[in-house]
Amino acid sequence: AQELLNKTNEKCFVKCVPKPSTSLSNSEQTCLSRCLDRYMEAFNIVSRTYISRIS
Amino acid sequence: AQELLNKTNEKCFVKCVPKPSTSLSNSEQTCLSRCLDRYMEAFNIVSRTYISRIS
Amino acid sequence: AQELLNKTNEKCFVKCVPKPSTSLSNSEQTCLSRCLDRYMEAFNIVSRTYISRIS
Amino acid sequence: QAQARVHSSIHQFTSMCWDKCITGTPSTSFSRNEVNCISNCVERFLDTSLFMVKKIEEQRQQLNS
Amino acid sequence: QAQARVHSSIHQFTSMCWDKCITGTPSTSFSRNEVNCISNCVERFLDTSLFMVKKIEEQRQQLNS
Amino acid sequence: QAQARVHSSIHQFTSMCWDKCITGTPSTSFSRNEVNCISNCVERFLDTSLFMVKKIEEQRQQLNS
Repeated sequence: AQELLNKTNEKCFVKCVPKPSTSLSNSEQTCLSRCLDRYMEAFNIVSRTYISRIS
Repeated sequence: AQELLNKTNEKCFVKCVPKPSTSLSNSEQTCLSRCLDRYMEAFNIVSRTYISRIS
Repeated sequence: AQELLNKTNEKCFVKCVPKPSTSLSNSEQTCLSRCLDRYMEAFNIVSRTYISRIS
Repeated sequence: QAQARVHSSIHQFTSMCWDKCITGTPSTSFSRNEVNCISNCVERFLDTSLFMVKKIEEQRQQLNS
Repeated sequence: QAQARVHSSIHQFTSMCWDKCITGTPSTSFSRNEVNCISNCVERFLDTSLFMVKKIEEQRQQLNS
Repeated sequence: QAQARVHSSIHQFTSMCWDKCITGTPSTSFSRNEVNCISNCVERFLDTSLFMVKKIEEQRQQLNS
């Protein structure tokens, strides 16, 4: 789970915080929160698709 | 050889299948086939150049 | 220190030598030299900021 | 160990297909297109791996004949 | 081992924040903007990591209640 | 072990010089330009590594004098 969290942090920081300032703005936090949910969802879609293919 | 194949798959998939659909089209297969040959050729050019330099 | 040097070489080569020719030009060497100093400086800023945050 | 390899592939595919398929700002849910793109991305990458192995086999047999 | 993890994080942040903040040709010194960007980049990445853990905790508690 | 390092460098250079030199769709053969670019890319990267070590040495000597 640590590896998934590290990757999510990296991908979402790159996407949601293009110009880092002195704090995380509200819109950056909204973006990060959605990005976290979507990256987990992408991970689930990939897992299902891959597992069903190699089963 | 496994490492070379993994890298080739990654590079060629990124280049030749920009929008993955329900199957590999003919033009995607042509691109993948050429990309495989070119990546192997690039690997050989790099090997020759590097080996001759450090010899 | 080896890891820092490898990363610096990679980042600065990508930035300063966009079209590799038969030798490193003077302007490429100037760029590499500045890039080396700046990457080390960035490493120091990151270290200071991170260490002071986790201390 | 086989399980570790499957796990590591899932991480690699998620990262690769995220970059290919999710180009805008993340929304409250995926569009149908995004879901299909991620799933097709995994399937076509696996097709690509098989295709490449087949091509290499063909070339090896031509060399030996 | 904790020290190795700190070291590896510093390398990762330097690479990531260099790509985010240094977009032009390197000059004889950083501009004020570039220094601030690198330092903010580290701070906001650490904020992001904490924010994500908090969100995951919140979701876990909602599932359990 | 030295051989493993050479192998790993060849993989790294192939990946890096492919991204630098092969920007279009792969063709049935490399152009003269592409071959030269790949070969120059390896040579200039090795030059860059030597150049950087020399610069670091110069700075160390200036500090010590």
